[in-house]
Amino acid sequence: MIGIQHYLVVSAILFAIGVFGIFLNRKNVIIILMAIELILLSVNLNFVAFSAYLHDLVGQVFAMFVLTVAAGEAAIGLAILVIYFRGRGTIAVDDINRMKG
Amino acid sequence: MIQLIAFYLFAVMVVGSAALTIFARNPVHSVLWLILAFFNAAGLMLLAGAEFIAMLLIIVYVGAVAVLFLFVVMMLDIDFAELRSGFARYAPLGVLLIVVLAAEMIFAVGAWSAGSLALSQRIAPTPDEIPNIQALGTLIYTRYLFIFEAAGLVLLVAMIGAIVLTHRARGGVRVQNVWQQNKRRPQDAVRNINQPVGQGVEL
Amino acid sequence: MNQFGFPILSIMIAVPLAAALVALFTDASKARWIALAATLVDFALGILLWANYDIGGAQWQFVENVPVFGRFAWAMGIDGIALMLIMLSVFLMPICILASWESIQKRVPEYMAAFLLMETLMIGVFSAQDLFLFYIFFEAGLIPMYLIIGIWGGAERIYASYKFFLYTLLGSVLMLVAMLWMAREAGTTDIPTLMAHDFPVQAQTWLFLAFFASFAVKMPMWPVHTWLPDAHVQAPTAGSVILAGVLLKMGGYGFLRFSLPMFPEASAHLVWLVFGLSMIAVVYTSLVALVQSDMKKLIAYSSVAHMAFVTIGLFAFNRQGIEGALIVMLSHGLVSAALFLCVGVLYDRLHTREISRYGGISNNMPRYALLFMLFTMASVGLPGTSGFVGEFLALIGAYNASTWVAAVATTGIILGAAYMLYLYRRIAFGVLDKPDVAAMTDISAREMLLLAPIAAVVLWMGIYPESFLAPMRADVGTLLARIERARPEGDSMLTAGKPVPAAAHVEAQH
Amino acid sequence: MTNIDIIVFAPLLAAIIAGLGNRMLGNTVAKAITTGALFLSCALSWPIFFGFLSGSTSTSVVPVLDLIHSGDLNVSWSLRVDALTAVMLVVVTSVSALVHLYSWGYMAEDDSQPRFFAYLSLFTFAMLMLVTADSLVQMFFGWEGVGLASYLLIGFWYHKPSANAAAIKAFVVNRVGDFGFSLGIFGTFLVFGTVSIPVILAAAPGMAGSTIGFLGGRFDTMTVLCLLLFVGAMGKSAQLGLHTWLPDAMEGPTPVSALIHAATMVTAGVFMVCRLSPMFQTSPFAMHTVTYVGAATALFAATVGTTQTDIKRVIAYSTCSQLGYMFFAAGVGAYGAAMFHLFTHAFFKALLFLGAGSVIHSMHHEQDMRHYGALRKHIPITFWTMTAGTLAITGVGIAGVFGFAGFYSKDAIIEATFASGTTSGGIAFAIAVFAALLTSFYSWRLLFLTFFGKARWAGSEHIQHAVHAHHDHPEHEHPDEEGAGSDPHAAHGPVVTGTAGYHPHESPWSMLVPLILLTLGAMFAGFLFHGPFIGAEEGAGFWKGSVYFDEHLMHAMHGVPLWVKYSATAVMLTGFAIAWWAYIKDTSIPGRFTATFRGLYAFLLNKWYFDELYDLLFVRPVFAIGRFFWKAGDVGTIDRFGPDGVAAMVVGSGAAARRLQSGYLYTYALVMLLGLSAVATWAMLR
Amino acid sequence: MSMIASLALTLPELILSTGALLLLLVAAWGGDGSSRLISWASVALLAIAGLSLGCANGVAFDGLYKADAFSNFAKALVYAAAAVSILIAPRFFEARGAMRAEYPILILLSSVGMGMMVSATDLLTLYVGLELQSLAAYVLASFMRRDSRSAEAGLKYFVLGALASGILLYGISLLYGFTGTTQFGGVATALGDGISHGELFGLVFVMAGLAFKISAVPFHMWTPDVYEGAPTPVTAFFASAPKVAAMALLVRIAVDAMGPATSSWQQIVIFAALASTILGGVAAIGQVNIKRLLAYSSINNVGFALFGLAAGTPDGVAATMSYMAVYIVMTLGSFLCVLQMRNAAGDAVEDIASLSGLSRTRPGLAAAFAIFMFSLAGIPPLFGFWPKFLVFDALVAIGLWPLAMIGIATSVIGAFYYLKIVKTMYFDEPAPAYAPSASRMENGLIALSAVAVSPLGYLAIPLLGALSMAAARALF
Repeated sequence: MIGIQHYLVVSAILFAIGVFGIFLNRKNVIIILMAIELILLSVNLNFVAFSAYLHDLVGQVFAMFVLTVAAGEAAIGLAILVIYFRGRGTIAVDDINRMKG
Repeated sequence: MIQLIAFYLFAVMVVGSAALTIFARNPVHSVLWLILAFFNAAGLMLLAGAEFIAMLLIIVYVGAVAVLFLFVVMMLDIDFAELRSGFARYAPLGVLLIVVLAAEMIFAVGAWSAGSLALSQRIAPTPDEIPNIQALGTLIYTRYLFIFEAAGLVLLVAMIGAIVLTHRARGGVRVQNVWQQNKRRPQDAVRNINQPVGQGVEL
Repeated sequence: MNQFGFPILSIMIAVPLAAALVALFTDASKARWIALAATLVDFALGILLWANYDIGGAQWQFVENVPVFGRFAWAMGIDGIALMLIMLSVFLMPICILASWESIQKRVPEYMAAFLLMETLMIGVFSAQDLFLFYIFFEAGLIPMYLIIGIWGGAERIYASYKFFLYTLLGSVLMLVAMLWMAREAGTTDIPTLMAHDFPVQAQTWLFLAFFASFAVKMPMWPVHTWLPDAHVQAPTAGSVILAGVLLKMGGYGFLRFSLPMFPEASAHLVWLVFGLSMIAVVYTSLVALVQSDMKKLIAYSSVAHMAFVTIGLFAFNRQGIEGALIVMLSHGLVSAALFLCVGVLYDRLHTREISRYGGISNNMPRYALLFMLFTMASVGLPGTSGFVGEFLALIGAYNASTWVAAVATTGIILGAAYMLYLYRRIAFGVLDKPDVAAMTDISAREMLLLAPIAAVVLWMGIYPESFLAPMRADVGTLLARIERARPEGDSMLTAGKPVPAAAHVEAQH
Repeated sequence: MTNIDIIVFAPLLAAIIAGLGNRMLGNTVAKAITTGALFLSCALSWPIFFGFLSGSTSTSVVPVLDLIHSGDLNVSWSLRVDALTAVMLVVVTSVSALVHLYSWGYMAEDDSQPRFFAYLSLFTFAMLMLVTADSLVQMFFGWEGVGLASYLLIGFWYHKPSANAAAIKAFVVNRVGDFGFSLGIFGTFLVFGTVSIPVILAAAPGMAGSTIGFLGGRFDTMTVLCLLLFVGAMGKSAQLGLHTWLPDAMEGPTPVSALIHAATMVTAGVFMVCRLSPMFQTSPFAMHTVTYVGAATALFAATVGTTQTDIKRVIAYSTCSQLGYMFFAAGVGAYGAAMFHLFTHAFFKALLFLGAGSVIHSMHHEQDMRHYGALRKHIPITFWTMTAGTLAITGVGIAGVFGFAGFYSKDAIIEATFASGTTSGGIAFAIAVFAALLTSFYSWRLLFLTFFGKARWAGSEHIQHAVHAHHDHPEHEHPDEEGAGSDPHAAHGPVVTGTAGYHPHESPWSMLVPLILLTLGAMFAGFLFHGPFIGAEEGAGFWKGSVYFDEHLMHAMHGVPLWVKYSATAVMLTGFAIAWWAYIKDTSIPGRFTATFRGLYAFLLNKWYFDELYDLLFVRPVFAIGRFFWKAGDVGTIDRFGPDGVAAMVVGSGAAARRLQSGYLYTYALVMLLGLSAVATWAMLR
Repeated sequence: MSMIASLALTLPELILSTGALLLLLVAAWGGDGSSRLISWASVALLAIAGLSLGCANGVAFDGLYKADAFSNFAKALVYAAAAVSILIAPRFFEARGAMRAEYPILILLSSVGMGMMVSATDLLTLYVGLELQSLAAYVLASFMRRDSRSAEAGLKYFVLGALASGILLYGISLLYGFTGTTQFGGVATALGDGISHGELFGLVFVMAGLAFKISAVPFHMWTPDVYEGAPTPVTAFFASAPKVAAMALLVRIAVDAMGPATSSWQQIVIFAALASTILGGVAAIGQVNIKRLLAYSSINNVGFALFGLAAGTPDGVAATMSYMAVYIVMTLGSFLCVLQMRNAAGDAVEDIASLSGLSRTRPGLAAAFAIFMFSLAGIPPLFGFWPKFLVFDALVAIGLWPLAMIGIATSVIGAFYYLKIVKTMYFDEPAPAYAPSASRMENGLIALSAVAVSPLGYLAIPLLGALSMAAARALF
């Protein structure tokens, strides 16, 4: 069997990429939403890996709920994105700074 | 051995496609890269023996979430040429932070080993005799029933939220009212007249 | 324990509070009368209190203790020192109300309510017997004073009110931490018990400094005095009166009630700090007062110098010093209040505090000039007035502690004479050549009613201070017994020498 | 015997009535009440004095009130009457009563007479309180009380800026003395544990030789205490260094000068030293210091007195000088002589001042002697009384036969200094003799300039004003001399002569009666009382220990060589001769003299430049430092780096924090990540 | 334990969720016209749920959920805050024609999530409860969907919230992997056995994720923007109920799950507390928008509440909970006042300058606002002083008095901007008057909360002390 560290490293890298996507992105918000999905994916990988190596199902149960919540989050995120776009006609991250200070 | 090769294949693919998701100029491409990442992650999970989660990932994420993304990207009618690329001023700082954080995370998790304490604390050890999906199902509908219901509420909130936010009552749309139609009687709609000739019809 | 069948201290606190609430919901004229009535009732209660105070009786009298707050109690009780300061408060309050009778025309109900609230809090501070109850009253005074300065103040009122509020707040929050520590350490919040509690010597220094931060600002001591001139200049007359008359005394009261009895060792170790700052204050602020062109600022700076006598006296660690400090507190409460009232009388007529705008008013305002002269002299510390008794005792105490301190502080009597007489000369003397000044009328009956009682008490205290010293004597004794063990050695260290053969002198003496 | 409380409180009562009644009461009533009270006090005082003279009265103490009671410090107010007090009582009440009477006339045209009389009575009360003091604190009460009254009276004409300035100067300079006095009291209390004078005096010898820490050094206890107390005496008695207020105090009405700044208040310092003489006796160093200070003052004031032109200032410097005499007398241990000179001086100096006041009154408030002259005929009574005063101050008399008051007392002092045999005594003796020469010179100069020679009134603005206002003469009688005016400030330059048509009138009787009565004092006080005061045997019986009475010194004093005895008379005559020569015989001498010794003359005329020096050393720096502390200290440092600085810093960091809140998502995410990394790294490395 | 018994323990959540579902049906049937009815029904539901608290205490679902004094205390606060948030909404939204029946339902569902948060004894419950609350909150933040500021607020809140929950989840996964369990008790056992780097990272990430929810520095960046952009009733809700829930959750996980590793997180909490009080105070000074200012104020106050947790003692926890109790009264009162800020045309105004001279145009409102401001600043005798007192007392009790000194000194910075509001209302010349208040209910709520934080509040100290102490004791 593959060492769990392999999984964890992959997951850590995915997490890093996800975070990277959030704060280095100046293009549009959709990418950010996708970066969030990547973060959640990395977490799920972690859970599954731990679950497998601990021989414990809780990790998988957790992962399942994370998936559920992630789906809900995506729906709401996109809904907010849509109304934002309706209001402002743009989803460029640079433009989202009407409130500051 | 084949497992190892498969793992590295999936691992490299998932990392690569994740990176491309972030860096792709075209959001449509990003979504597609994301889908690829999901597929490969599912592969990794399969390798770890979590069949149900792996399938769920493909069904829910690729089948629903990613498609939703794609749908929204299309719907928003974004002028792709306008989209700016490039990074923030403090990209070096950000990269440094990410690298440090990732290194620390890898360092932290690198020392994992299943200690006796951790094993003794398990709540639901994986049963060997029943399939993964059945074991999970048993667990979700018994021990985690409360959470499961709560997850249902989460989805309900998501639904309400999505509807509240995006639903617009469109004017000018004619809708069928079956009850009205059924209620209608011939005498309401038809008028019998004895039309004299040459006088024309009053409409 | 209570000499009465009713909780008189609580009632004294409640009367103005209730009146404040009522005043808020009435019109200007009614509010004035309500405020006057309430303060007079409190004054009457104060007299009752004094009359029934058993000199030489129990240390704490009129005690009430209702543990209604769980963590701390509604604990009230006074000793002679608190009695005197409460008397000062209730004596000055009706005067403040009367002083504002005509000069305050906008938002009168709120104004009166603020003052009545102030009275409640002042009495609370001096009668609280619970550490945290004290703190609450102590701090709460910031709110009405902030409003008084900010709403009814002069042109720079906002800066002044902020400075006043934040300065004093910063000082006192540190004290709170020390109080928390003390309550934990001693396991009680009861001030009398704490006064007898021996805190570890190492901790005392920190505790002392924390309390010092609060009281030094309140006092105010150099160099944290700069809020005072601003606050005084901007505050309305009655605000200045109450600020100088009572609020500054809270610092001295705090030193007396907390710093000295609770941390005697630390007080002794840090006496150099107190003395040093006080010495600087006497000289420094007196010199600054000398060059002021604004009457109120001048008197405000003089307050800083006078309050330095209080700290000097208190930390002399002997009876004369402490009793002197107490009398200085009372005296300064009266005299500076009266001086601010005097300034207010002029301000009401000419609407300026520039000294140079006045001159020669002895001609057209002789009665005013006489009273102003009396208060000037009392401020200067002329024998026969209250100012002398306090300063003299404080300095005699200081001399016992340190000749340096006494010598430097005594220069205050020179400088004090210089700036006060210089002020008086510029206002009251000289040629009456400014038409608007010449048009000013002498003080009215109402203004006479404000100043005459203070004048009477100033003379009373100056000629027969025993009335005021007697109630406090036993309490000073208790304090002295408490701090005796830490008393630092003075620098005089008299050593006997070889007396001149006595014979010659006996011969001469016969 | 217990009339002492009436003596002390009658003036106070009168002062309160007159002061508070003020204009309601009316001038006459107020004047009558105060003057009546003073005459009552005076009438009751003399019997006490005579009682002590006859030995029928003994020391008594009448308690009045417990003033301050604080631990060991027990200040009670009680009226102590002993021989020393009795001397002061008669001096104070007599001079005061006469001055009250005198003021009826002198102040007749003033609008605030009740106030003036109230002040006068108040002063008298304070002075009586001082001299009856049984404790140092009570003495301080009176000390400051007379200071207040002095302040009020100097500034009585408050519309005059110079009067106001002089009043403040007097008060503040006195406060400098009080600074020392206070410290002295503090120290005395520390050493003796009491402020009761008899107790202190009894215990003082026991403290001799002990040491005490003071301002970081260790000194002889009694020296420290005596010197501190002496600083107080210096301030009140205008001794060199703290004398600057006295000449300026002449801005007050002349009766005030006579009462306060000649006869009574300024002698309080001498009184104090005498009262505390057993203390001073324990410290030779302090005694020497007193001697030197007194001698220096006597010399200084006498030299300055020779050049002044303001009639009152001359007398003021003369007072200053005579006070110096008293001090060095005390300094050599001749307290009896000091008190005697105080006693006689009170009469003749009050006389001189009142006489000067009479001159001023008749010359329509002109005070410059350069505008006097030839007044002998116009105001004869004033002239004769002043002549008597001059004879008294210069010490005219024939030993063993008769002498004016000053003759006895001044001679006694000169002899005592010689007899003391100490170095300081010797120096004091030399100075005393020289100062006596100067005294004689300036006293006669005053008399000659005022009453002899030609009338020089025309140069006076006051006179001119009076002539135009009252006499309404259309033309000047000496128009030609009008233009001859030169710089009126050049002291002995050519002056305008002529009467300008002015006719001086002798003062009213209310002014002349006091003059005459005082003349009697100036003539006979010395002759009558020298025995009890300075007689070797008689003195001890009179003083009864109320001052330290050194019989040996008194004996020695009477046994000094003849040349010493006659030195005073000799220099007096010399001074008279010089004055006569320079101001009667050849009036050009002063001008030539000043032209020759321009520097010396300017030095003296400007009073040794003390005022300028103090202005430079104290007044200006104090204001400058005050302004510096205010602007650079409070505003520039404390506020700038304290509240304002902190506030600005907080507001500034608030602005920075708001800039960080840029509104961009990626910034927010970055900050979160930064926090996370920082915490994680910290946790890892810990 | 049987399923029924477990369900009985979750009675408040059951009431709320069932009620919410029913009301959702009503809403679907009646449309937006039924929103008032639904609002009142929701308040009634919250009241019933509140009354059902404390009926039974114990652990449910094999350790997923726990009803104890602590959760009851927190839930009572949460429900009260939620009820007020519902009550103040209709008038606000109706003025803009944006009242939707879903608003109270979302709040109800969010309350269910918050109930789960405060009762969670398992990381899974924690997560799902948190997300239930958060998702509803995202929607609420952008509830004024035609208002681009509201949408922007929702977007920012969502993105950053998702990032935070990602961080939290990552931490949870590490904790799970390294301890082998998701139960708080199990985690505590494992941490007590020595803390590995993985566990430490898990702990740090979980803390960071929760710090976001309570908007502690440096995870506070969303707060000002979201508070400003969200509709005012929603802002009031954000500032109160979720804060309490998240704080309670943080307290419970810190004590229950990470208790043995106190030394590892204590300094993190101290840092966050100090940073929050300072930054919250400093950044608020230049604000011109009242809601933004209150956002910084909430950051500032959370910092103070965290001091209690930093003490790590029962006293400290009780102090933190007392703090939250008093804090929600003050903050809701303040937002009620903000709701009254409507110009003559009836439009909401949010700039502080418009408050000028309020004491003369609306003395009662100004007085109440001033009371809240002084109370938030912690000036005695107002009751806001008391919780500050308690947290610093807790710090001093464990010898952290230097920290208490610094912390309390930062409260002076806070006083600076609270005074600014008072100054604007009392010292400045009057600005155009606001529209007269029309709602007796809102006035009543303002008066009630003003009285509660007035000195009369001190009379509640014994009760508050006993309840919060019982709550704290339940954790130790």
